[in-house]
Amino acid sequence: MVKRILAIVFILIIGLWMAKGLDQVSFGEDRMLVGKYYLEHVKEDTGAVNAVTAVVVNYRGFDTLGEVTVLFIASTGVAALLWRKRRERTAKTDGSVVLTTGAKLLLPFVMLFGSYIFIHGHLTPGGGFPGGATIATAFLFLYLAFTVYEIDHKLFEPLEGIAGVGYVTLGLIGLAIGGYFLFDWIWQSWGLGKENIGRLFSAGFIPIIYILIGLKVGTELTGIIDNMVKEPEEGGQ
Amino acid sequence: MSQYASLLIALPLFSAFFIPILKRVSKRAIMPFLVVVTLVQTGIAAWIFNQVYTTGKPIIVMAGGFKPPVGINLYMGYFAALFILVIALASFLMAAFSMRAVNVEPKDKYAMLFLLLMLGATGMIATGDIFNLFVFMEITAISAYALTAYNKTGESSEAALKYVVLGGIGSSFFLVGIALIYGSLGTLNMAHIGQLASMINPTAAKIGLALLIFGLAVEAEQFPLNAWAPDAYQEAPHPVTAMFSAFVVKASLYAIGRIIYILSAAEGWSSVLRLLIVLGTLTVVIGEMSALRQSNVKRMFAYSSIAQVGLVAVGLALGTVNGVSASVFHMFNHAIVKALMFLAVGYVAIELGGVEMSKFEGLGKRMPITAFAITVGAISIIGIPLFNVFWSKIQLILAALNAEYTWVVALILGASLIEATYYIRLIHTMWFKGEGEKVKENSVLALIMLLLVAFIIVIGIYPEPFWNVMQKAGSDIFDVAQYIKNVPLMGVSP
Amino acid sequence: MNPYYFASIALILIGLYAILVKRNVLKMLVGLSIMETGVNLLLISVGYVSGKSAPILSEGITPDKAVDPIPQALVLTAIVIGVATTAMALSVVINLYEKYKTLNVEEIRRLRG
Amino acid sequence: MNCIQCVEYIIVFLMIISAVFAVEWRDLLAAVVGMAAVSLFASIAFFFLQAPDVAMVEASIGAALSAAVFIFAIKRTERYESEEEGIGWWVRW
Repeated sequence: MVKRILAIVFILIIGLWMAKGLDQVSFGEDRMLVGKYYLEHVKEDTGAVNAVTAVVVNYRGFDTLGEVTVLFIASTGVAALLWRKRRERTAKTDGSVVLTTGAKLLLPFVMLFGSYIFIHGHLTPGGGFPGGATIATAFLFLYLAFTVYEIDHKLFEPLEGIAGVGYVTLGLIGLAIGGYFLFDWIWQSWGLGKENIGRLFSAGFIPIIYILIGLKVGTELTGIIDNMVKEPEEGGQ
Repeated sequence: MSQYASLLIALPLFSAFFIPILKRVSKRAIMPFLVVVTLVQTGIAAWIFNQVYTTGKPIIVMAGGFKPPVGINLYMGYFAALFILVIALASFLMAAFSMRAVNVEPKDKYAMLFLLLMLGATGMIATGDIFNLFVFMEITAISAYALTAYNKTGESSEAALKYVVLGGIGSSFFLVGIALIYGSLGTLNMAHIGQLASMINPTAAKIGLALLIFGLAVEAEQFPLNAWAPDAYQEAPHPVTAMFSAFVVKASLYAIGRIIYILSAAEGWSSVLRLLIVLGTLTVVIGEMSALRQSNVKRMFAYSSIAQVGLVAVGLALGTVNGVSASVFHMFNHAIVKALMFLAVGYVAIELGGVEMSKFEGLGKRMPITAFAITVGAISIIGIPLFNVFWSKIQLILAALNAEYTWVVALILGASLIEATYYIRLIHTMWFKGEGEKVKENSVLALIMLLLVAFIIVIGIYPEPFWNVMQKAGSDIFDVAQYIKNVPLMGVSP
Repeated sequence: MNPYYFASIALILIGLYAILVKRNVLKMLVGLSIMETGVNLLLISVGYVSGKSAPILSEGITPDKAVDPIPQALVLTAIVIGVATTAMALSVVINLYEKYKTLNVEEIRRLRG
Repeated sequence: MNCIQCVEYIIVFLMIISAVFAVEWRDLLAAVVGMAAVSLFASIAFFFLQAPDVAMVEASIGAALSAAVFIFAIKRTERYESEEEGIGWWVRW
């Protein structure tokens, strides 16, 4: 009990400290510096309407590359740690009728919705990450509904790799054409789609990258789910 | 042409993403592929090193073609060029060692995580943006969690769990620090922060800086957030332990130094230096004290490594250019020595099946080259003249005297004394106790060990050219005005 | 103090409390997750400008009417990193449970000294 | 005080309450649901703070998938937390 009180006191000190720092950063005040530049130049620089997307993919593209890598590490690491010689699904009964029919029926629509989200990332809120997560949700439903269901590993693992390789290759093409890594060559060198800002075919390589990210995030999250669901056979370590 | 330095980031990423495809073709090609990739990486790093040190100008890589602070830039100055080479070289040697040392499946995942650990440390050293630093720190940290638990024993999972929990706390603190600094300056680029540092609110700067240091202290193994380190060092696969000690820690230490000196124009900044010097001192004291009572040799080396890292932190916090240069020199020397020693210990563990003190009895007769390598490393780290660490300890002492921190001198000397106690005990056990059959030593590993030993002795005998390089690297961290001038900032100002 | 700042600091502290005091490993990870949510909320509220709308510049929203896009981009990254950490930690916990048959950290203490 | 502000206060209150419950409930499954509720309320808060992108990501990745992964982990370990409490071991050396 004494230890618990000590911990609470310690935590309160940290909280006070943070509050003291935050007191200097008043809420709701306009302190934009670099952010203002982004908002003013986003349309001519990248052709995207959604400034967050432009910042994520274009201006701070390195962060996103790193972010995709982090998720890749997580899926690789989970697969490495849960790797066993033989594993299988252990659930005994299928889901209820509602779940099984629902999962089957909804699968194409959820996939379609996920693709919609990541293809329209430069126009509406969303983008590759929620889109990929939506696709993974469709597979999560399948895992919940059927006891024997398993994804096709021969397809998913290389797909994950190909999406990642594609992303880096796009960046390297930018290096070759424009002289900078992750340079938006479709927009800035070729000027494709300059006339339809705000419509689907614009914003340079943002839609292409978001499609790759969506595929990658979807396959990675599905892989994590797959590894978590399958358990080692009894005695088959 | 200089933009091609971005291949340093692109190559490991590309290779790591390529491995799942390669696995479909041939599983046996993966480990050789790893060695080849790290070799190419070393080549690129050597080219950058040559470029930076002959022209004297840093290489600025601008991602996406946007000038900082709008885009993210990589800054490869004297320090980064040097340590990127160290990272690539250490990774290459450890990749060669991995072919022998790693027998647990799935090896393809191991290769991917290995490459991404290298990528994360490279990025941490090269980046010029604090949030990008966070992303690379997480890449390093998460691949380190996975590699720590890679052996899938109970102990390794336990070590990894400690690491994950502490790392999670650290990254949250780091993000709060970023929020404070961004909230009061409106920019994330390091050079831009340095330019605006005199205008920052002192309270926000102090608390934000302290939070950033606490966030990085997990990876940099500073007390009180380093409880994970000995466990993880003990239980990780042997090449990974060497990589942790050789460059993962160093990358975070560099990040601490860089962030601190970037904000040196802020008011009330020196109190943060005092915080770091206290943390470093406690790290040294506790690390050495714990090392003294270890019977597991790998764990003993881990504690010794923590103590050395504490010395580096103390040097960084002295607040003078000589202190920083001496710290950089110590980092460099320590990277070489600890890479050698963990390599040797790992090799002993593979051949003799354990790293308890009793396994080292008679090692001088059983595995003479390995025992020789450990001996040279131990003598060097104690700080005997004619070995490399001697010079960096001397420089640290001189810098402390100049900065009028007399007790730091006592700290360094006392630490050396304790190190001498436990390392001489180990050397005694290896050469003068026990007997055993001779084991045939792997020629590639023996070659690597002898190479590193030669390096230690060369630096020990001719420290001057190396010290010149280190002084340049140290002033690269310390001289913020020059750093700001080197980065081509575009005119975004309030 | 603003409710959002208050909420984010409260979430960080509640998460930290769970990590420090609870002995169940999964409970600690729940705490870590809550802490990350708090940090994300803090970053977003730092970027908020009162009276302005989301940074999607369509249909009559000019640049001077939008909030700061940078913290939002940062939080997108931070959320994904948080989930990656959580997944990694949970697979470590699963391995741990297979070996030790317990989730109580007091009983998982083979490494010491 | 206008109505939007009322809603903001209610959301903040609910978020903190569900965080406390998530930490205190002994049933881990319930705790995970509490954690997902925190994420869900946070995503509504993000919406009020004019960050729809973040709200979407938080709702889909932060709330749904992370809770799903937690639940799978609980299924493979155990569901109830034992009674005792104290300072954990990683604070000590």
